[in-house]
Parts: sequence; C-alpha cells; structure tokens
Amino acid sequence: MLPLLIAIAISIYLGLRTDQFLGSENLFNLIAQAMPLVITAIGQMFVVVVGGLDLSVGSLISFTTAILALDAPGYVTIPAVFLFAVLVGLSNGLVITRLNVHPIIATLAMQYVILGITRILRPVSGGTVPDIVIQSVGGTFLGVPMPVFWGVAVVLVAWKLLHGSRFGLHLFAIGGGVANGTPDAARNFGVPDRRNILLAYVACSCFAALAGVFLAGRIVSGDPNVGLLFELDAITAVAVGGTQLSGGIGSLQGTVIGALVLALLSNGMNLTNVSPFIQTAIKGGLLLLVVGLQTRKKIGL
Amino acid sequence: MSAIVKHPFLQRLLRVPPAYYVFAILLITLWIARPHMLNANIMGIFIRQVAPLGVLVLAQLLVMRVKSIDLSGGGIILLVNYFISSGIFPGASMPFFIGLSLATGTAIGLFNGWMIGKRRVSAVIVTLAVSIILVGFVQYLSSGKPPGDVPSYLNDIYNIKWGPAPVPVLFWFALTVVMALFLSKTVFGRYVTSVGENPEAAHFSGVPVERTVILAHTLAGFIAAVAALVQTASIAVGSVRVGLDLPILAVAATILGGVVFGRGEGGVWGPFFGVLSFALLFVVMTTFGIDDPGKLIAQGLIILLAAIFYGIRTSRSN
Amino acid sequence: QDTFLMDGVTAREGDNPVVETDKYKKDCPWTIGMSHFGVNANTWTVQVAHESEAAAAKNDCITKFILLDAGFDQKKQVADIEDLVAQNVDAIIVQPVTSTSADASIAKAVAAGIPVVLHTGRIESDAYTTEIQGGAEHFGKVMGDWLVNEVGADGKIWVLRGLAGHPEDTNRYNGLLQSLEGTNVEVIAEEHGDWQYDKAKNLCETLYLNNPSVDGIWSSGADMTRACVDVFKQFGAEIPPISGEGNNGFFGQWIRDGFKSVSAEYAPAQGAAGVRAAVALLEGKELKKHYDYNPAGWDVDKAKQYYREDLSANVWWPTELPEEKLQELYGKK
Amino acid sequence: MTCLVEMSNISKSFGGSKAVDGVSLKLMPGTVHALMGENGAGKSTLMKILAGVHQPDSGEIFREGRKAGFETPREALEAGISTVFQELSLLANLTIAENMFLGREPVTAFGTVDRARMRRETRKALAALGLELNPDILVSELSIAERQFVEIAHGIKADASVFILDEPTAALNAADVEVMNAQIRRLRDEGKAIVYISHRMDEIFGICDTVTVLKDGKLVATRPLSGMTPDSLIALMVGRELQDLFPARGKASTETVLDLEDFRIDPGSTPLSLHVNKGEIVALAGLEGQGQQQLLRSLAGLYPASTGTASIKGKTLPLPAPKASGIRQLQARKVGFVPEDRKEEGLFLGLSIAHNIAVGLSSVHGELSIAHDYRKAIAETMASMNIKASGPSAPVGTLSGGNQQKVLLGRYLAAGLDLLLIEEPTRGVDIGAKAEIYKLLRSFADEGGAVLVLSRETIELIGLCDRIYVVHGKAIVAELPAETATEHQILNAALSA
Ligand SMILES: Nc1ncnc2c1ncn2[C@@H]1O[C@H](COP(=O)(O)OP(=O)(O)OP(=O)(O)O)[C@@H](O)[C@H]1O
Ligand SMILES: Nc1ncnc2c1ncn2[C@@H]1O[C@H](COP(=O)(O)OP(=O)(O)OP(=O)(O)O)[C@@H](O)[C@H]1O
Ligand SMILES: [Mg+2]
Ligand SMILES: [Mg+2]
Repeated sequence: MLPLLIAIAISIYLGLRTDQFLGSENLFNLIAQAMPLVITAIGQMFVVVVGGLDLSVGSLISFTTAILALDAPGYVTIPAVFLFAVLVGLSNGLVITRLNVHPIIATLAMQYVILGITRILRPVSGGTVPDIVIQSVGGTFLGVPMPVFWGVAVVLVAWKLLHGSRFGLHLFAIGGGVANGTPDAARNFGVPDRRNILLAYVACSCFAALAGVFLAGRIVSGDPNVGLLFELDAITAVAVGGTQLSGGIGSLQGTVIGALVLALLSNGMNLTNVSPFIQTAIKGGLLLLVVGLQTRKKIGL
Repeated sequence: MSAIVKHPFLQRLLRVPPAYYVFAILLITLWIARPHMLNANIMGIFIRQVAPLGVLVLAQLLVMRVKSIDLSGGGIILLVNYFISSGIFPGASMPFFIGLSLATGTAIGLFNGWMIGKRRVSAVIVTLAVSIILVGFVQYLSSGKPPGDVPSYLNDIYNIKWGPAPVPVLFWFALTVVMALFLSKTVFGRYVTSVGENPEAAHFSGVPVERTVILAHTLAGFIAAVAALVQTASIAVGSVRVGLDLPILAVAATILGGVVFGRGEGGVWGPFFGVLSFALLFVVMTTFGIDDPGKLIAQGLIILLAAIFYGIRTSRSN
Repeated sequence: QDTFLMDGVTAREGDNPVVETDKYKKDCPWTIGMSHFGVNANTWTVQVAHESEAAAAKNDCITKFILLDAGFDQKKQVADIEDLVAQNVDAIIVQPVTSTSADASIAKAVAAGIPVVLHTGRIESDAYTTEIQGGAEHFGKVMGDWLVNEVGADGKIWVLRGLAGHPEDTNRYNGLLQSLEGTNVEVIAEEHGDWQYDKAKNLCETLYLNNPSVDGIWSSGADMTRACVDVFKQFGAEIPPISGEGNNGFFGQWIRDGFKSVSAEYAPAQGAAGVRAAVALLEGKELKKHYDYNPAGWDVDKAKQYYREDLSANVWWPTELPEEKLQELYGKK
Repeated sequence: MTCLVEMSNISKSFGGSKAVDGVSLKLMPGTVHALMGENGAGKSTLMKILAGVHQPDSGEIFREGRKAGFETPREALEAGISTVFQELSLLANLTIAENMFLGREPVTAFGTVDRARMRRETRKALAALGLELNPDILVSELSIAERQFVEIAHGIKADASVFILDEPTAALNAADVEVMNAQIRRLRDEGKAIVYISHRMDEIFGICDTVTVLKDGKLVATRPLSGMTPDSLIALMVGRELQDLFPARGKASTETVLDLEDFRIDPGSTPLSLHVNKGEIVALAGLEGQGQQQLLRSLAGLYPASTGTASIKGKTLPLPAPKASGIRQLQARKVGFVPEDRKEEGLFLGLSIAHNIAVGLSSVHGELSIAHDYRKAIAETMASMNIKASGPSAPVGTLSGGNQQKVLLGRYLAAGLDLLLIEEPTRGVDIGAKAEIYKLLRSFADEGGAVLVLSRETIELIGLCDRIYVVHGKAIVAELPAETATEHQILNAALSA
C-alpha cells in the first residue's frame, strides 16, 4: 500500500506545485511515458512470482523495434515479433527448467545473444515503423489517446492470467515453494511446475515484445539500444510494487503502481525543473525509501 | 540419458564448476591459434586487465553465499574514482585516498548490510538503489567539478611487475588466498555456510544470522573499495562512467565459478577461474577479430553453455 | 548579414531556406528548454551541458534555462521534450539521442509554436526550425585523410571505434571509409572501445600483444587515443601515427611525447551556439535552416596554443566557458 | 477381489545405496495397510514411487490389474492415488482453501478459479476433522498441528481410491489422532485402500488390518495384524526382541539448573513456576496448543512478551529474551534449544553431518576465531548415537528421518551443555532409534545434565521423565511424578483444569 500512498503524495504535490501537471495533455503524456515500463514490469512479474528473473527483456525490446523497423509490411513483422518473443521465452524457460540453469545466468546470456543479433540487424537507429503501429500508439480513438486503451487491455489480460486463472494460482504456488526452499512442493500437489514456469517466461517475453511494439510506435524507428537497462527498471517497479523477489507473493495492482511511481517521479522532476545533475540521486533515494520501509520476514534477494 | 548422467565418474566431473572447463577450453584454443601468446609476460598483462573484476568477485561471492547479492559495487567504484580524480581533495596523499576509499566502501557496505540483515529489505533493490544514488551523487558532484587526472603514482604502482607477474595480479591472487583461508578456517566462514544453506536452522543453532549478513555486506563494501582502487589505478583519467558493468559481470563470474545463491560448491577458486575465463574470452575474441555483435553473441552462448553443462548435474533426473 | 553562432560554423551552401524572421519573435524574458542526449556519458558531454548553461546565464533575457538529461534513453528524450512542451517554454534545444526517435516529439513542439534548435546530431525529418551540424563523417574523414597520408597507400591500420550502436560512431566510421576508398590501406583490426579509457586500454593491449606491427591507428576520439598511446609507452614501443580529439589531457601527452597525430575538432562550445541560435530566433534575427560545422584538423602547433598545463585532463577544446568557470570546474588546485 | 494397486519387485537406489530393494506390495480395497520399519527402511521412498515423485530403477506397478507408471505426482493423482507426504509440504504463501484445491481447482464458467466453491468445500472438509478455520487465512499463520490437519484434509479429500498417509500423526496429539482415525475408518468402509505409515504402535494396532514390514529396503513380511502383538511386530522390524524401551530412571540431585518464578508466557496469562534439577528429565505435557511450546520458546526469545524471572544455575536470564540473540544467550549459559521442526529449523539438509554437528560447537566462539574441525568429537557422536551414514561428510538430507533426528540431537549432546530444552525428541523416529535416543538423554542426565522436554506422545513422557508438569491455558495445572503417572491421569489433569 505504501507505493500507492507515495504515488498519491507525488501527484498531490505536483498538482499543487505546478499548473501543468493536472492538465489533460500532461496526464496523457504521463500514461504514454509510463506504458512501456508498465507493460514490461507486468511481464517481469510473472517470472518474479515463480522466484525467477528475466534480464533479457531489455534486449528483446530493442530487438522488437529493430524488426518492426525493417522494410517489411506490418502483417509480417508484427506476428514475427511475437513469434520470436515466444521462442525467446521458450528457450529461457527450457534452459531454466529442464537444464537447471540459474535464471540470472540463463537470461543474462540470452540478453547478450539478442543484443548481438539486434546489432547485426540494425547497427544504428533508423528505419520506418509500420503505420499501423504508429497509429495505434500515437493516435486517438473516440477522442481518447490510444495509450489509455493499451493500459486497460494489458491490465485486463494480465489480471486474467495472474489472478483469474488456474495458471496464475499455480505460479504463486510454485513461487511459494521456491521461496521456502522446497521447490518441489507445488509439483507434489500435481501442479505441472516446469511447464508453468516455462509459460511464465513465455508470458514475460511476450509482454516485453508488446512493450517493444509500443516503444517502436513512440520513437517511430528501430533502435538497438532503446531497451538498454530496461530490465532493471522493470525489476525495480515490480519490487517497489511489493512483490517479493524470492517468489510467491505479489499483486498486479502493486506492480502497476510501482511502475507509475517511477514514471511519476521522472515526469514530476521534469515539471518542477529539478537539475538533471541531481535527478538520478533523487530517484535512487526514493527507491530506497519506498523499499526500505517495506520490511519482510526473510533476509536475502 | 539419465543413466549416463548418474554415473559416479561423470557426476564427479559435473560437480567441477564450469569455470574450470571454460578456462581450459579457451586456453587450448589460444594454444592452437596463437601459441606465442601463451607466455607468462603476455598472460600476466591479460590477467591484469581483469584484476579489478577479480577483486570485486570476492565481494560478490561472499554475499552470494549468504543468499544475498550486491549490485552497489559499480557505484562504489565510480565514487572512489571520482574522489581520487576530481581534485576535490587538493594535495591529498596516497594514504589519505586509500583510507578515505576504504572507509567509504566499508560504510556503504555496512549500510547495505544493515538494510538487508536488520531491516530485511530486498538485497537486489537496496544495493541497486545505493548504486543509483552513488552514481547520481557523482553526477551531481561532477556538475560542480568534473573528474580530471588520477595521480600518477597510482598508475605507477599498477605498472610494477614482479618477475613476469604484474603487481595487481599478485595482489588479487593474495587477496583470494586470504579470502579462501578466511572462509574455510574461521568461525565466520562456518557461519556464512550455515546462513547460506538455511538461515532458520542457522538461527536455531546459535549462529548470529543478522550479524553474519551485515558483516558479509560490510566486508563486501570494503572489498569493493579495494576493487575501486585497483580499477582507478589501472586508468590514468577520471571518468563519469567507469566500472558500471562490473557488478553484473561479477555475478556472472561467480555463478560460472559454481557459487549460486546460498550454495558455495565452487568455493573461492571457482569464481577466481570464472574471472580468468572472462579474461581469456575477451582475448580470444579480440584475437579472432570477432566484431562487437559477434562478441556479444559468443559471450552469451559461452556463459549459457557452461551453465547448462553445470546445470545438467543437478537436473532432476529421477 | 549572417547571425554569428560560433567560430567555424557556416550556413550550408545550396538549398538552404531562411527561417521566417519574426515568426518566433517574443519579448524578453524567455524560458528556454534543452533536451541533452546524455550528460553523463563522458566528460565531453558534461562540458556541453556546462557550456549551454553558461551561455544562457550570460544572457539576461533568459530567466530560466531548463536542462533535461535523457541519459541516452530515447524514450526518456521523447518524454523530456513532451514535458518541455507541456511547460510552454519559449524555445527548445535538442541534442537528439538518435536520428529518428525524437522526430515525433520535435514535430509536436513545432506544431505547438515552439521553435526547435537542433545540434550535435541529425534527425531524419526536417520538422525542426534550425540546425547546427558538425562532427560525424567530416570528423572521421579529417582523421582518415591524415592517417592515409601518414601510413601510405598500403599501410596496415587498427580502427578503434566508439560506442556500438551510437550514430556518431557509425558516422565517424563512415568518414574513415570515405578516406580509405581507392587506397590499399588494410584494416587489420577493428574494435569498439566505447570512447572510454579503460576499454580502449584493454583493447590496445590485446591487439598489441597479438601482433605489434601496425602502421597507424584510427581512433574515433574521446579518451581512446590517450589510452592507446599509454599502451605503446608501457611496452616501450614506438607510437604509430594515431588520430585524436581536442582534449587537454591528450594535448599534454601529444606535446610531451611528440608522436604523430592529428586532432579533429568538435567543440563542446556547440552547446553555447545552440543557445545563441535559440536567442536569435526569439529576437527575430535572420537565421538559415541549416548550419554546418566542418573545421579542419589541428596539428600539434595549434594544440600548443590551446593546451593549459594548469587545467585538468578533462577540458575539451575549443571552449567558450569564461576563465573563472574553467578554473572552478577544471582548476588543478 | 482384485487389488487396487500392486507394486511388484520395486527397486530404487540413490547414488549407489539401495533405498528400496525388490519390494512387492498389494493394496486391497477396504483395508488399512500399515507400512512399518526402522528409520531409513525405505517406507517413504516406496510410497514416493507410488505417488510419482520418484521413478523406480526396476519393477512394475499395476493399477487395478493394468500396468501403470507415474512420471509425475500429477499422473499418480489422476490415477486416483492421493498422498500425504511425510515432510510437511503445504505452501505457506497460499490460503488454506488454495492449498486444499491446488492442482485441481474448480473453475467458473468464465474460466476463473471458483473461489466460492473452494471456500465452501474447504470449510466442509475441515469441519469433518473437527477444525474451525477460516479457509482464507494463509497457511503461514497456522501452527504445525493445524498444518498437519490441513495436509490430511487435503490428502483424504481427493476423489481417489488409494490414500497414502506417511506419518500423518507425527505432529498430532492423542485426541487429534482419534479424529483422524475416524476419517480413515470412513474411507476404509467406503472401500478405499489406505497405506498408513507410523512409528506409534497404538495407532497401528488401533486402525490397521495388514502390516508390511521393511528392513534395509527389503521386504521382511506382509501379515494380517490380527495375529500379531506389538512385541512380535517390533521383533519383525528390528530382527530381535526389544528389551526395554525406556532406560531406568536416575537419581536427581537437589541442585537447581533452571528456575522459573512468577513467569508469564503472555503478559496476561497466569504466572507459573517450575524448576529443573541437575540429573533430572522434566516433561511439559498437555493438549496441543496450550502453551507448552510457547513457554519453551519464549526462553529462547522466539516469543517476545514473557515476563517474570528465569534463572539458570542461579544466574538470572533477562526477560523477555531478545529475538535475534536469544538462542546465543542461552548457549552462553550452556543451555541448548532443540527445535521440533528439524527440516526447517534444525538441520542444514544440504550440508554434511560434520557441519551440522560442528556448527553448534563453533557458534559459541567469536567470528574471527579459528573454526576447528572437531573431527574426534564428531566421530564419537556418530558412533555413540549409532548414526547410519556413509561417513561424516554425507549430506544430512540424504539420511532417513530418524538418523536426521539423531544428528540434530548429536549437535547438542556433543556441545557439553548443562541444560537441554527439547521439543519432540523423537518426532518421526522408529522404535529402535527411539530407545537409543531415550538412553542417550538419560545418560546425559546421569552425567549431570538437566532436560526439559515436551512431546505429544504422553507415553514417551511418562517413560522417559522424572517429573511431569501438565500445562493448560498457558499455566501449570498439575505436577506429577512420572513413575506413577498414567496417561489417564495426565489427560484428566489437562481437561479438568
Ligand atoms: N494457454 C495457456 N496459457 C497459460 N497457462 C496455461 C494454458 N493452458 C494451460 N495452462 C496451465 O497449464 C497447467 C495445466 O493445465 P491444463 O489445462 O493442461 O490441465 P488439464 O490437463 O486440463 O488438467 P485438469 O483436468 O485438472 O484441468 C495449468 O496450470 C494451466 O493453468
Ligand atoms: N532424495 C534422496 N536422495 C538420497 N537418498 C535418499 C533420498 N530419499 C531417501 N534416501 C535414502 O533412502 C533410504 C530410505 O529412506 P526413506 O525416507 O524411504 O526411509 P523411511 O523408511 O521413510 O524412514 P523414516 O521412518 O525415518 O522416515 C535412506 O537411507 C535415505 O537416506
Ligand atoms: Mg519416511
Ligand atoms: Mg520418519
């Protein structure tokens, strides 16, 4: 709940402090600015809940923009992007569940590999993104900017998967076992754990690809570096939202709020003209504060 | 498949941390492709390149063995580098800089440890946040005074050789020996092993769990400051982004060396060879003229294959 | 009569429309916003920020100068520009992170009636109001032409590139390729040193130990040249001809060690030029759409004129920072 | 009548040692089949093979006459085989209802998990076991006994025809066991087959029809229980007659080791006093959850709110004991606290026997002192306790439950302490090992130690101890000499309070 309070506190402060913050233009800006992180963080949450981590999402986002900016029609590149995301998720998941590799190592390796491929495909930023992507991100529908619809759709889908299905419950069960040092616990209940973990990584990759599509629409080009360090922001958002990195405990609303807190912070510091030389330190300090006040039972990751 | 995997001899082989295999394979590759490079002088220089990483890995493996992680090393390195290169302490002597750096690192480590051990905050987030704050702090400071030169005596020390062996390499090696003895011969080492395996049971058997975690992080901060000094000595200039990718590389090298969160099968030497593997990997790829994307892909695949090889051992074959 | 922007900056020849005078004219005081591509990439990018702030501080009409740092993050730059538009600043200066990522938000700003000045990086659209462009191919070619001349038609060279994926890196490299065209100069090693001292040092050590015979080195600048020279000195080897960039530390080394080099010019003072261009637009002065900044390379004699023993290694030349600011930021005491 | 399950010639080894060696077993409908054997005999392993957790190295399984093999627990479940595992395995981060339905959640028409139905059925299943728990509370908030009940409820709720209960009662007291037995009888009467593993003779003879005895992974015999006596069963298990389960009582001195005065477990509870003398083994008896455990644990700082005075050998112990260092504070006064849950709180399962014992010897020293390897002490402990393992470097996790328990006790016995506070000294330990543990505790007392022990097995307390305090409602309601005490007397004291 603390993150929510912080989000509200920042909003109130900005609302009072600046004229622009509550303007509809800025609010829509804010939604659009936060959306890639919201989407990626939601994806990341799937693997964090099972006690994993996915460091490859940043490169996958860059890769997605690079593919979309290839000189090919959208009906080819958009499905291709998701196909590739599924492949990445599958291979992360297989390596982790079947070959017993630590998630940090497996996905770090994947991050390098995808980044390498992306650099070959698109050494520097450029290219043109299919119109449909640009329209679906930058346009409006019934007078409401598209990012709002993205947000609603993503949250609904994620809610269904995490909190409204057997799949989601199973993820929490698996994570609970992992966090307790009994990784087989869920399996002994008849939960197909390896398959579900695999699917969690696939879901994570697919959300990352979705974030990539959104970003491609926003920067209207492909870029090999656009997703750089995004994985850390996503993990941060997940953790700020109260999800335990050891697995098993967390909520979707927490993650969304976590991502919003980070976005609000950047937006707020820009609007209140905080010197760029100090913005980074403030961001880190707030992160420390939010997480520092959430104490847990267990020591560790 | 599973029958082969269960064979005792293969089991023993698979128990060896992957770092040793990677190192051996890279050494053989180099021996075939560039035999002239396999001489002590040349190798010494290559190994010297990773000495800062090697020192930082000692910090990382210590905290990883108590099921924690420390990502703040990048921030510490940057801050120490800034202290020394910015001239905000005009005319300061070498002992002053060393003392200041070590004190800073230790204080940051203590803070990390307190947050993680006492307040039980997520280690990933705390140390990441501390790193962000330190980087931000250096950015703030450098807006008032950008970093400049590193005192030349530091660089001179870095370039001393003892026979064919560069001093930084010997220093790293010595530090690794000390750490190995420390972990295997002291009660603290036994505490570390216990906490890493099961903090709850450790508590019930009289291990001061919080204190162990705090101490591990404090030591890690101290060691990160040592790594920062080595890194700073290795370059003649101050920089606004030095060493920021070291923590994640340190995690990779540590895991490659067989130390996974809580489990410490590779001991101290596994990660040591993990770092050496990274050194050789870089050399081999540069030698073969692999370009940047190729380097990334090869680096990823090698880490992955090594980890898979190691992972098969523990895979649930039943 | 052309408006002065900076030494070495000239209006582009050929098709170069004049910006509608008076279109952006506004009464004093002004608020100017700047979206920097990344303040903390290296000391050069820090200095650009300082040059911009100093230039804005010198002008009494600029009551507020908002500097935002994208940290080389395209999405943050898009957000930064949007945030500047939302604050209704009078002019926006953009150092684009990439050639396309900021296009849409720049178009948004211009549509909102805010002039946009572009420098130190091209974009693919022409939505901006005016641009000052230097570096890039020209920079790489200045170095490349000099090096080809030094090593002869069939020399063997190493190529030290900057940050992979960065447009400036690719463009400088393309400049080199233009110089190499039609010669037999052979590139025997090509690596990315990210413009950083530590990376470049490790690279040069590795390359040297691999095969020390090389006729010349094309270095994409920043701190890499110094690192590579240090490596040759460390091995007691003769330093081959190597290209460099206008950094005080490098100048000192060049002057002391007397190796063959050229320094391509890429002034951090472009930050000040950007502010001047924005002011010119707000004052209603006549400005062209495109300005080029293609200075010749420096030899060691010119470097000696600029080199300052009393300042730290990380000042970049030429600068417009006032003396007291130079002392404050870079003074060794 | 066809059998529901036939296991034929099953073998399984772990890293070279045979855990199960050519065992065959038939489960008939409408029977409760006891599986007996010493610790490490292979009972759990055999059942885990049936439950799909382990794959046999050789042998076949027939389900209602058809050949079957279960690759995963899920497949076994789908084949109608439901298991309550020996190790507690509930997921602490989920609610009771979620745990009850995990792996077979009902879904609504929208494909979402049908939580209302889960809640309803959970409440019903718990009520059948006499439990009134809110299905929405997290399992992490339950006591061990409650968890055990939830686990049993989960295991017997399934729509299965074969039920495996691997030591379901290890954490339960007599009254709870009776509740559970009623359920087992109901299942039996419905024609299901039940495998029942326990080390408690009274339970075996109370509800089982047939018994299969394993020894060292091999089948000893399968017999109807009607023709057997506890003694003949023990003889089958250990291969010899067991002379005396309990050692002779010693002579207590009058020197007080532990003395509690005006001690309140909670600030609001009735004050109590107790003392333990040198050479004495003293018990805390009573019904489940009456505060015995909380009393013991508050001395170790695990419950924060205790008040009063506690002294050890005349020196006062500050109360409430600090949470972080309570155990160490006891240790410094030569007092050991042996936790009940050996898997979570007691042992380092992945580490060697040597480490598990040495850690207790090391932890009284400062961080920077040299860590001795205590090779001699460890070897002596392993020998005197008769710990069955390949050597001191064997990971404790590979030992059977009983041997694990011995390693845990060994840690404290090797440390040369004056007083042991023990929860459940023989949880999940076979009868032979039990006798050994009793003997060890008695000789510890005879050599001048003192023991305060609590257990759910009243017989054990009567046989082992010198004096018994009966605890009820966080207060001591009776003090009895063990020699003359009876189960009936103790239960009476606990109930009439
Ligand atoms: N398309 C999907 N996306 C995500 N998760 C899925 C999907 N399909 C199945 N799962 C998950 O995989 C696991 C197995 O589900 P599945 O539907 O295959 O079970 P089942 O064989 O039908 O079992 P039951 O008969 O008990 O329903 C569950 O955890 C389920 O939530
Ligand atoms: N996962 C495992 N890995 C290695 N060895 C094992 C494993 N599980 C059991 N064993 C070994 O197999 C043998 C049989 O163990 P099992 O748990 O079946 O005994 P048990 O009869 O259930 O004993 P207890 O009554 O103590 O529970 C023991 O020697 C044990 O050490
Ligand atoms: Mg068992
Ligand atoms: Mg047992």
